Amino acid sequence: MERLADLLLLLVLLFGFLILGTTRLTTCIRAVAVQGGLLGLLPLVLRPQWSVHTLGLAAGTILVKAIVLPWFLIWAIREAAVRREVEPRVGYVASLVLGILAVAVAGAVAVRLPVPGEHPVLLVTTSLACVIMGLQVLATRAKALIQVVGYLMLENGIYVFGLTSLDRVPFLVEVGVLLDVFVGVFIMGIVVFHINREFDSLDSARLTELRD
Amino acid sequence: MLLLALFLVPALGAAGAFARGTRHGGWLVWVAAIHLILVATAWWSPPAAVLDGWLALDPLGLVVLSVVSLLFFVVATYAVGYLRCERTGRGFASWLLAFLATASLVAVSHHLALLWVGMEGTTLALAPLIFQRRDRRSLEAVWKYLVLSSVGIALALLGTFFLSTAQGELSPGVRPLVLEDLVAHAALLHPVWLKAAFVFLLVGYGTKLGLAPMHTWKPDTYGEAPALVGGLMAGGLTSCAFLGIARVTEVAVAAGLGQFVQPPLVIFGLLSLTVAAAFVVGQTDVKRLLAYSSVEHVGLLVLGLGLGGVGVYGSVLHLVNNAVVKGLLFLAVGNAVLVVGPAATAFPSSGGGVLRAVPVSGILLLLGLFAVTGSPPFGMFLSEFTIVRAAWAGGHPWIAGAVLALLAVIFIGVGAMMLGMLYGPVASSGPRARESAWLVAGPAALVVAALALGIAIPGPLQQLLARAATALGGSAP
Amino acid sequence: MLPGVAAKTKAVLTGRRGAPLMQLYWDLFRLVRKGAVYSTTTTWIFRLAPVAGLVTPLLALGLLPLDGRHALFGFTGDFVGFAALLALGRFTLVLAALDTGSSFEGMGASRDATFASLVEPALFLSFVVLALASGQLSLEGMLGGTQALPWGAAAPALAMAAASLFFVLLTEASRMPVDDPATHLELTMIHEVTVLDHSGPDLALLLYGAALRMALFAALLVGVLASRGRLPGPAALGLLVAGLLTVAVAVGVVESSMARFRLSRVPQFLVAASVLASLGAILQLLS
Amino acid sequence: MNLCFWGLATIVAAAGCAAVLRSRPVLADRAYGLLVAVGCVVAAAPAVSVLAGGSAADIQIPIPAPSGPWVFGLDRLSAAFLLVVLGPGLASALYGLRALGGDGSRRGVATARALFAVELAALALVVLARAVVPFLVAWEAMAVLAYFLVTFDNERAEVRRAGWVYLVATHVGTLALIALFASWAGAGGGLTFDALASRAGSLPARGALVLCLALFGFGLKAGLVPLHFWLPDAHASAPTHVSALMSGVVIKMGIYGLIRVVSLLGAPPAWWGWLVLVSGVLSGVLGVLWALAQHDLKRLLAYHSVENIGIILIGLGTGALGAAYGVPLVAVLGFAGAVLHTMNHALFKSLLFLGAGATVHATGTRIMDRLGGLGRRMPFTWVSFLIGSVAIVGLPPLNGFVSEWVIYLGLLRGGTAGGSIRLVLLGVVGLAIIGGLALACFAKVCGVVFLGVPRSDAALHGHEVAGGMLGPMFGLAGACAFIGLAPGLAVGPALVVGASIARIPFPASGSEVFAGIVRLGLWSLVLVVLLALGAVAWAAVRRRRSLTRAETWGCGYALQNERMQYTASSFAAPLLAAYGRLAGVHETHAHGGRAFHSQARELVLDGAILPAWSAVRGVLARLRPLQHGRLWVYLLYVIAILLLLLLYLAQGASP
Repeated sequence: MERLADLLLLLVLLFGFLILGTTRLTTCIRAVAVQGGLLGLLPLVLRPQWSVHTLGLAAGTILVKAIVLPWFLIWAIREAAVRREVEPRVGYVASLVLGILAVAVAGAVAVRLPVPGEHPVLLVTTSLACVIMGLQVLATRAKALIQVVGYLMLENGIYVFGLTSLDRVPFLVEVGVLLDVFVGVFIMGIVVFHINREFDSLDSARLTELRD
Repeated sequence: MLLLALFLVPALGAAGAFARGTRHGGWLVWVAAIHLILVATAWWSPPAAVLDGWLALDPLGLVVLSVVSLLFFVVATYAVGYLRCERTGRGFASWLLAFLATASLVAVSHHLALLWVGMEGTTLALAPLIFQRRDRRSLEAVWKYLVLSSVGIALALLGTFFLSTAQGELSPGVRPLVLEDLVAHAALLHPVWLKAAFVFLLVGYGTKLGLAPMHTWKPDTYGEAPALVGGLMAGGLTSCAFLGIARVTEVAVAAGLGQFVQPPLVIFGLLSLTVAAAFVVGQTDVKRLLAYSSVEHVGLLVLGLGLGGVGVYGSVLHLVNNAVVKGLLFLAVGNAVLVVGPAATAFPSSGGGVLRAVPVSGILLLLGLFAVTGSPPFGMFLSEFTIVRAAWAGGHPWIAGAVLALLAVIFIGVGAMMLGMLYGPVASSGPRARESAWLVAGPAALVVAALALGIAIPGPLQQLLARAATALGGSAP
Repeated sequence: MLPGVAAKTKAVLTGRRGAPLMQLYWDLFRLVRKGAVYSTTTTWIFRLAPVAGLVTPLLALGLLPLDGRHALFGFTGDFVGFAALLALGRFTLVLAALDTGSSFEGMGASRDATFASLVEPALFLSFVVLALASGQLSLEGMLGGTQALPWGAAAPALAMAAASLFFVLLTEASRMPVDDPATHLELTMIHEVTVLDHSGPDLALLLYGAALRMALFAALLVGVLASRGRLPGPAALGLLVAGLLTVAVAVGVVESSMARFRLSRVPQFLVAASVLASLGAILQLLS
Repeated sequence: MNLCFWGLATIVAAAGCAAVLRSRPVLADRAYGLLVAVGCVVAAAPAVSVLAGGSAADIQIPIPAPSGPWVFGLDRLSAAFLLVVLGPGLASALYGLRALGGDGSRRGVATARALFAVELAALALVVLARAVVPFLVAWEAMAVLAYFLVTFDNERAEVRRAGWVYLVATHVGTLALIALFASWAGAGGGLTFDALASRAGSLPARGALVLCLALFGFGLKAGLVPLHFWLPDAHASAPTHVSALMSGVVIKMGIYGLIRVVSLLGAPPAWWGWLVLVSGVLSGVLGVLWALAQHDLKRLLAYHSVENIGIILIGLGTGALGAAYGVPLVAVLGFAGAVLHTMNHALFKSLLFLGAGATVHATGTRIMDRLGGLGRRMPFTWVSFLIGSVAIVGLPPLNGFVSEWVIYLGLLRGGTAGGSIRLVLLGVVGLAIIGGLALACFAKVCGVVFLGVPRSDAALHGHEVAGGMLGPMFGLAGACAFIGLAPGLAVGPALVVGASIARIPFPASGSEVFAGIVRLGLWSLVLVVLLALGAVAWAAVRRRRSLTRAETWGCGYALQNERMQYTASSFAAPLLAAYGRLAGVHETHAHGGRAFHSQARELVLDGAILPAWSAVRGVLARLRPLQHGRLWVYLLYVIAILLLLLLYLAQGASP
């Protein structure tokens, strides 16, 4: 089971790199969707004795992160008829290098951090790396939609860390968290949609009217 | 049971409002009134904790709850007049009530993850209210608000998980992430994780609170949102966010990390004051001005918290004053906007004349100017005086001096702008609306409240504040 | 009669016969018998000025211990009253001048006020020196009284004070080198032009007041230089008269020996007076 | 004590009825005047009894922390300043009834009346308060209401600007006071003045910080150089009766605050006394010099307030030095002189402002070079203004002379005492210079405004003002004369107050002072009698002479006209020339040198404050690009601060 968990986490990281590296918007969204799906599987792997809690969590996660939100974002792209390129502020190669650095830092921190209970080191590494990558995407990508993707990555990373305290964060809270993420991204999507209608571009770099 | 009701009543109210698609404020007022009554009963008979201690009401929570409830009631009465003048999108009322529900949840939840859920809820509930006018500026504002707050709140979630990690292997009977147990067994908390949790929660909730340099969304959002939404944000949202920071500070102080947590708080406070001073001077839009003034006041909040001792009392008192005065200012400005038009908030481009155009609101605004700059006999004077006292007593005369100097600069900025806007000939030609009783009653009541708080704080409130301050490791003067 | 004395000395020194000593009284007599001309613009203040111009120096005279022991009045700190009285007289005089609305009087008034304000510190500083030397706060105590000024101990300081008082006298009595009583070119006069519009009895009063003013300061000076506390009354009075005459002669000498300053240089002269006095004060403080 | 509060309540009631009855102005004004008068008298009664030796019990209102109990008390110091507030306050209020809205214009008048009455009450509470919070509340109420009164005519931009400068100055002062009391009170302990006094001993460096903050905060209100920059504009652009109140009473609250702090702290260190003395001399000389350079009547009077504040501070400094060096007589005389001169200045300065207001009311201009010859057209105003002038110049037989006499005595007693305190004689020089300049200045004012021939049609058509405005002036003039002719009645209580400030029994060596006062009074009487007799006798002499009326002798110039008169500028020219740059005047010769004019600028405000402020703005403006609207950079801010805090965490955790 350990190996399986590591494998999943590795995949999560790889898809993270895919998001950093790809030139196509839809690819980003698909990648983050797959990430969500993998995260949904993780609890089942980490807690072999499946309980209602883990099952529900897995189901909810997969439903929200792997199906509904990606579908919604894709819909937004189609409606908004956005040009498909990512248009990064930092080049692809550079972002990939930064990603590697992120993983390195995360690993370095993770081995030092005293995580209670028996958890694969890769778990903490992945979560921190995802957080950093998410922030990186948020800060370096021009298009509003990709920033949503970055936010999702950030959330995924945090979610992974949440798994370390899976058995103490109660189900209700998990659901609440999921719900909040869902509504948040949903509203973001709507705003993105309107932005596109107004500015006929999703380039959030154009949103510099309000300033001092 | 009461605690659940506090959350459920407005939630159901929101659902009902959405179902009925109500476009007038009567519904709001009723729900707000019921909520207010519930809060009042909580004053008389403190409710017991429910849901295995997830929901409980301690003094600090009660302070925040009462502030939010009162402010919301005032805003609701104002909304009656507002909705008569302005066409708003469907769901305006229901989003407002959703905010009330989530804010109450924040105030009563002692399970920190649940508190996070409520906090995120408040963020999201207000977002749709910001871009009522679906134009470029409001879209930009709401986008920045969403992205920055979401990032912040995400970091706060990470911090919350760190906190649960800090609890380590749970000894039996200890509930995870429940405030009472965290405080009670603070000694057992893993210091590094606790510190990390504090850092992330401070940055996360600090973003929502609008501490510099995470304040950048504030002027845009306050500038574009309808005035009453701005009032709710500056008065209510900040109170909730401060509650979040106060909770983790409480835990850290209980764990004996006071030395660690106080410097960042003080530095954030001074930084916010500085930024506010820099951007208030020469500001050209009143709503943005108020946003920076809000940055100033949240800075004072964390400053008092960081100074400890009497300062904590001062900052809890300042929380109340801030809600009252900010509500007053935003609603009064809102009247100017309703009557004169959006140009009213811009000075010198609009040429002023608000005092002539809206006499009553103009006078209220004038009083608000002195209230918000901490002049006696308004409440903020007392809280700021207490915080400065704490700085001196704590042996930081330079902090006290810096604070007062920055306050002087801020006064010059705020005064020059607002007096310029108030005096002078009437700018606009014909008034679009007239200031009805519904529109002025709320702010007038808030002025009275601000005065009362400055002259004599009611005994019960006084004791409540004192207990809240002592719970946060401070002391009552 | 002191102005007469001064004029006489001057005349003698310049080798003329000069007017008789009592010339001033003759003038007064003549003027009093004359009628008066009043400008249409003037008001009651114009008529009040001569009276004030006479009353104030008289009352100030009452503060000095003429017989060397006691003054008519005299109370602690009365030197303030002394200065204030003269100021009052000058105030009314200046107002009277402005009352006429003529630019010449205005000019004179302006210069008069200017020099007065500049000479005030010198006067007070001299009083300070006296007070320090004698430890008394009333003119009576400073000049008269049984214990004389300690010329032995505080000679330099007192000398300074006396010199400065002499400057003050020259100014207050509007003599050379501050003012030229003999000139008849309006633009250069000060006191003369200030009273230009007064005529007849009023002018008489004013002239007599001015003369009294001079006598007053001369008496003060004498009091400082030769304190006569222990002498019997008559002798003291005699000494006083002698002193007055010498002062007048001195004035005459000065007048004949030096020319009148340019107006712009007068302030320096007056400041010099203050400097002298303050020097005296400092000396006294150091001792 | 309770009586005081009833009086104040009556005054506030007057405000109420001015506000309520605004629909029926005549009735409202009658009731207003009556109530204010009654209120002032009632409130003044206890003060008089206290000065006469009585005592009043404190009033304590229990109020929970953090403000603590509100205490009000009436000791001798408060009583003296209460009279300072109520006397001129009443006069100005009554004067305002005619001056404001007398010409039928009603807009904002009722509000102004109400605010004025409340302002009076606030002033009274300032001197009655015995705890920090009520003191600051009354203080700020006074300051802010004064702002609204000053900007009554807020249609005009320059009035708004003047008011704004004043508001900033007073708020900065309030912040300084907050710092003062916060540093004094510390964390625990009560906020009553008694509690502060009990903690005075434990202050570091004998309360150096407190004293400096007091000199700054209260000095801003009192307007001592160089903190006077707000004063001339504010006093000049306010309605006249407000100027009278501001100049006569409001700025005195700064003096009160200083004295109160000193009396709470006990004997201050010597350096502070010297500081006060020197700043007093500075304010006095520069104030009168700048006044001399003014051509706007009200600005000129405003600068004279700066001068008189200087004189008061000379007294105060002398007293402080006496206390510091342990020379009781000097301490008492100094403080007494300060208090007495405060009272006197309150009287004659409000009198002068009311008189100036009358001339402005009659002619519609404040520029002196456009006035002239008003003595004939408004004789009563002229007389009362003359009385005020003689008083302010410090000439016998009026009150200004009396207080300056007391201060001189203090200075010289300090000089004749041993030790380094003898240097206070510096103050004598200062006072002498001030006296001389003041004489010149008021000779200029009286001469140019009231004497000679009118310089413009406005002055030509000037007319005497209504009795409603003359009455208060006569009242104030009467008070000036009374104190001047019966100095014992004023100096005696003042000396007792001075002793109570210095917290020492009146020294036996002060008997000479009492003897002096009596003879002084006698002497003043003699002066008056002699003048009167002389005038009468001389009138008799004149009657027997042939009197002819003619044009002023123009020294041969055939055609004389009013434009040829000496103007204010030319009158002041030689003096200002003597003082050079200090006066801040630059002269202009128009019409090819045929017309002479000199212009004065406010040295401190235009020369220092505004440039400094624009420099500050420049620095702040550098920060503005931080808010440039680029979201991704905002995100970088968040990340950066997060990293910084993590570093802080790391270095905290490593050891």
